[in-house]
Amino acid sequence: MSAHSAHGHAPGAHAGVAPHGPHRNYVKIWAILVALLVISVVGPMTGIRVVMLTTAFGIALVKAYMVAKNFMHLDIEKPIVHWLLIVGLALMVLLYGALAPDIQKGEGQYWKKDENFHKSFTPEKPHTGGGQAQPAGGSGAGTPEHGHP
Amino acid sequence: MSHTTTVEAHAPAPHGHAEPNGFMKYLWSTDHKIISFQYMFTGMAMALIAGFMAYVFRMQIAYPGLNVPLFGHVSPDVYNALITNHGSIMVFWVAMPVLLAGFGNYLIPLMCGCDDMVFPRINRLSYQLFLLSAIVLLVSLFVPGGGFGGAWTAYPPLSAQAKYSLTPMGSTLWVIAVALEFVAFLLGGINFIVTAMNARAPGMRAFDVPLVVWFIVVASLLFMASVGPLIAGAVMLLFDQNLGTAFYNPTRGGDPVLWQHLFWFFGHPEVYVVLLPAMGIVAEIITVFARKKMFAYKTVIYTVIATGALSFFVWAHHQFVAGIDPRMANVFTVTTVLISIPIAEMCFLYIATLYGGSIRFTTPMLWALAFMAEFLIGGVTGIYLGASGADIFFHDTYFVVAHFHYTFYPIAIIGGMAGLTHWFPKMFGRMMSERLGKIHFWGTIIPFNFIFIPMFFLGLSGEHRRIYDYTHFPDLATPEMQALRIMSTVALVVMLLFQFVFLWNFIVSAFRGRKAERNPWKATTLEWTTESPPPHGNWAELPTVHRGPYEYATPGRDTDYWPQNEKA
Amino acid sequence: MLLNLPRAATFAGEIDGLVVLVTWLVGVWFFATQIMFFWLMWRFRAGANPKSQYITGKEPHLKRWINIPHLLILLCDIVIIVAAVRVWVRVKQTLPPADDTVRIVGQQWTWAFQHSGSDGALDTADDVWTSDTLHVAEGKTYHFLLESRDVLHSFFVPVFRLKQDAIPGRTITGWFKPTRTGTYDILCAEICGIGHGIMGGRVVIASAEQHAAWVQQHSAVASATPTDTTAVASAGASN
Amino acid sequence: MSVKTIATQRASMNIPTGRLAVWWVLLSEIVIFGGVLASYILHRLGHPEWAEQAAHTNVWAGAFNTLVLLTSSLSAVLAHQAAEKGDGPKAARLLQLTVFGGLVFLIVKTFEWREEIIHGYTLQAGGFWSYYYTAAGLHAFHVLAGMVIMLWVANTARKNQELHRVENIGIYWHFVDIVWIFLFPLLYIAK
Repeated sequence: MSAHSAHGHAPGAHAGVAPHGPHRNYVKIWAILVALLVISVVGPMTGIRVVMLTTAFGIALVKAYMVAKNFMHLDIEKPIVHWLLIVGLALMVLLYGALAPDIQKGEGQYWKKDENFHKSFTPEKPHTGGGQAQPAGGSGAGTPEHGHP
Repeated sequence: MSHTTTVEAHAPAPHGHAEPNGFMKYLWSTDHKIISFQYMFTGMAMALIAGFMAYVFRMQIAYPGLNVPLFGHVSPDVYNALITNHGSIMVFWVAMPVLLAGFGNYLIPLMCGCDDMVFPRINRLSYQLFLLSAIVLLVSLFVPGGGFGGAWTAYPPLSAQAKYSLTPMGSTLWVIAVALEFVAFLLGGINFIVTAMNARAPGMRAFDVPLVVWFIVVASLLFMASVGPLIAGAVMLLFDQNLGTAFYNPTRGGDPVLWQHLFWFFGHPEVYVVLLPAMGIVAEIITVFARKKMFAYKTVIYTVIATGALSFFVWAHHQFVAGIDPRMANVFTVTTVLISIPIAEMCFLYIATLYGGSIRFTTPMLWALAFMAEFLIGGVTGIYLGASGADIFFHDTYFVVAHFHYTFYPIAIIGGMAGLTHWFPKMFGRMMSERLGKIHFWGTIIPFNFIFIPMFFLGLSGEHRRIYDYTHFPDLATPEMQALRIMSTVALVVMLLFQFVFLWNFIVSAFRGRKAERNPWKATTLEWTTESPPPHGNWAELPTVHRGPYEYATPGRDTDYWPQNEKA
Repeated sequence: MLLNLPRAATFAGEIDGLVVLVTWLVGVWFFATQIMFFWLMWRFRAGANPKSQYITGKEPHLKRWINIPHLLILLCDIVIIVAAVRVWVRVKQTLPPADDTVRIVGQQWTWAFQHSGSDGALDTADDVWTSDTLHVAEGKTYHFLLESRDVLHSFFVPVFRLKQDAIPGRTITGWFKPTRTGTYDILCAEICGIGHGIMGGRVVIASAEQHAAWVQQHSAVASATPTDTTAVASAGASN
Repeated sequence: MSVKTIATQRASMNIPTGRLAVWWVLLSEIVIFGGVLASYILHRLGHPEWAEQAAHTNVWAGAFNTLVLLTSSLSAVLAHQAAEKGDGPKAARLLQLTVFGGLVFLIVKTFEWREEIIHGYTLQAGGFWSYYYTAAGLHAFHVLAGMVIMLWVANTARKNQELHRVENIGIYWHFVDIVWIFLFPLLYIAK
């Protein structure tokens, strides 16, 4: 964290081109990725759901990992970068986990969803419906401004 | 080390010729100080607009049906548009630009001892996007159908379907404006974080960085990490409004509650995004005018980080009774009440900083101390709302309104004023009038309490929010309650009038004030070591840092302060 | 009792109790902190203390002043959490057996109520639909089925201390048990369009006998007329 | 400004400023895409019936586009390699190849979407299709943005200037690639 240990990437034309560890055979990595892609396409054709899911998403994870490691050079990147990426992903897991009980589930404790609820109501446009249903002088509240653009 | 010195050998060279002149200099500059002024002045202008809105709808509440002077009749749709945009503007177009972007842009390079932000042109772009968003929002008030009136939280289906909101263009433009504003602050935030991380002066270690910079960085981080889902949500809302999708439409497989979660997943960290810069400003001011080292500087930073981290786990306390599964509410009650731990610690440390100090009650110090006193009220009343059981009653009553005004007002107005008065000499090279400053201070603080204390009691008697005329509700139309409403409205008018004292003081001092020397407050941080106002490039030779930011009254020295850049 | 607001439901007292508890726990800290704060301001004003001391905050005898209160606050927090969750579970996570059930439908901009009628069952011929006025009997436990036709609304009865948002596409079940007769406000606490400011109603809490009489009278009318939700429109007369 | 500010050239964290900034951009991108995908997954799992809408997506187009993006990522990383060696012109050529890859990707997408829209699978055709077009559209927008920036970077790289930008835009491009790697199974394979 200290500027004392800062060493010279910065100035000059080569600014920021950090020496990136051992030489890698990028073409080979690419070939592996393509092979994985083929599997993930063939997988579903077996028609077995388990195979399909594992090939689809398992391989997606592997591919993502390989791209991140070898193409983005995450493996030789500073820890801070790993941390901020992990934080971002963790937050998304949190978001999903916290929303699932409300959004993904169709019912919970003393509540349930009903997509066809509106069919049980009289078909007219809800807000005008609200307007009509409001009896004159119910609770002393008139209904001004209805349909007012 | 080696490269920085070699680079800084030709420090002044890059600039001067790089800058356009005349008015373009202000409009098109990439200088962080100019951009900071752009953000601040835009923020102040928006504050005046939102303040006027507050005046109009408070008048309507206090005197229903009255033709409001300077405005006229307030119909329900106009009233909704006013409260909606008052809220949106105060949070997104006042608090954020002034505190985060304004002070962030001004202070980070100066306090880190570098010549500018790391990406000056991206910085300029971020302001221009922000300005555009502000214009779009203001335009949205005058389109056919009127401004968006679905409250600043913009809950669908009301916000998503014109047949419910009756403001087709208004709601669309509102969403566009907010989304643009987010993008602008993403660009800004990246600049703040990277500048503070990577462009610190030689010798400045992480724990030599002044608290306000730490706080602004943490705030930007919170913003960047939380706003994403809402940007996605805003796009989905736009599609629902204009392209006939059904992301939030329950009749076609969507779910309105999804938006509430996406909104508050951002919306709660957002509170800390604006709170932290204000807390940082207060920290700087307290240390300077108490002539004291910050009490447990590192602990303060840890509490900030803890607060920031926790703030991601509390959002659903805004939705306790919004139809989320009640079992979730218990989890969020625990996290919400627990966040009082780091915040309380932080407040204690601030107060402890006064111990053994030698306090000078200058205008900035008055604002800083007032921030503490008033924010405490906002903080403790938050416990009522975090406690799920009590929130069943308090949710969406005026108790909530009073509570968050006791947090946001100290943040946006008191904190902003503290910062402005404190750094005014550095920004404009002249001193502000202390006398006018103090008049403005008392003329703001006293009415402020008279505006919002009554709202606590109105909330306790069951008054709900966003109602333009309470005579429709027999139990709420009692004379006592109306008296309270009138009290807070009158106080608001008084407070708004006192703001002209500030504007006068601000403008006159900026041109005619007594010339300020480099370091009028005898402070230790780097920004005070350059001329007032700093030239483009900030320093003829960029400083090197030798010690932490708060070396006041260090034993064995004749002066009671020890600038960070001074050689031992 | 919160100010002048009567308690008309069994759990109103519990919620008020929680509010009072929080007020005590929080109030003590609030005033302690403020007093300390202002005392320090006065004690260490430049006039009285021209030279400030060099304090890092690592000194144990000073740090104690932070740490001990901090632990005590943690204790208070735990108390508050326990109390809050207890009330919450009682109000929102338990459904005591119902004597009667009422369907509450929010729509722009009115509340519609479907009373079960004399047979005590919903969605039967003798259901009584009213708009803006909810008729309940003192001392009976009610279940409510909360629905919305269009946008979000929030069913808020201050005297019950009860609030629950109505969400289109969801049916949310809750309960209340009125404890005193009278007529009180029903509010909509969630902004629902330009009519939000006039969306409200009244809850009429009658003694068991009076309520029974009311039900008799209106069930008869209702079963005479074909019952479907369009009855909402006509049933306004029943106020 | 032709001359960089000194701030830009400092590296207190020992990471080149540009690269550090790109990583922060990616953080904000992760949460943006995360928001869309989380919402999509929540609804998809909540609505099994969407599977029958999803059955109409064109797996082959998706697979081909995955191949295209993987390949363009290869050329991007090779460009970075060339830049490290200080060979600006080569880096520029490889970047232009990457841009071409992006172009192919967008063209394929255009035809794919055209087909689907003709067959009535429009944005409004159902919940799945709404998410399909939104998520893929957001991604396509990132591809487009990346292409524009990349052309600009290639232009400076050709003159052997600002070679570090080659790596930075590369990192962004790989990220866009990774996003697609997940969009492919989510939108095309999972039926």
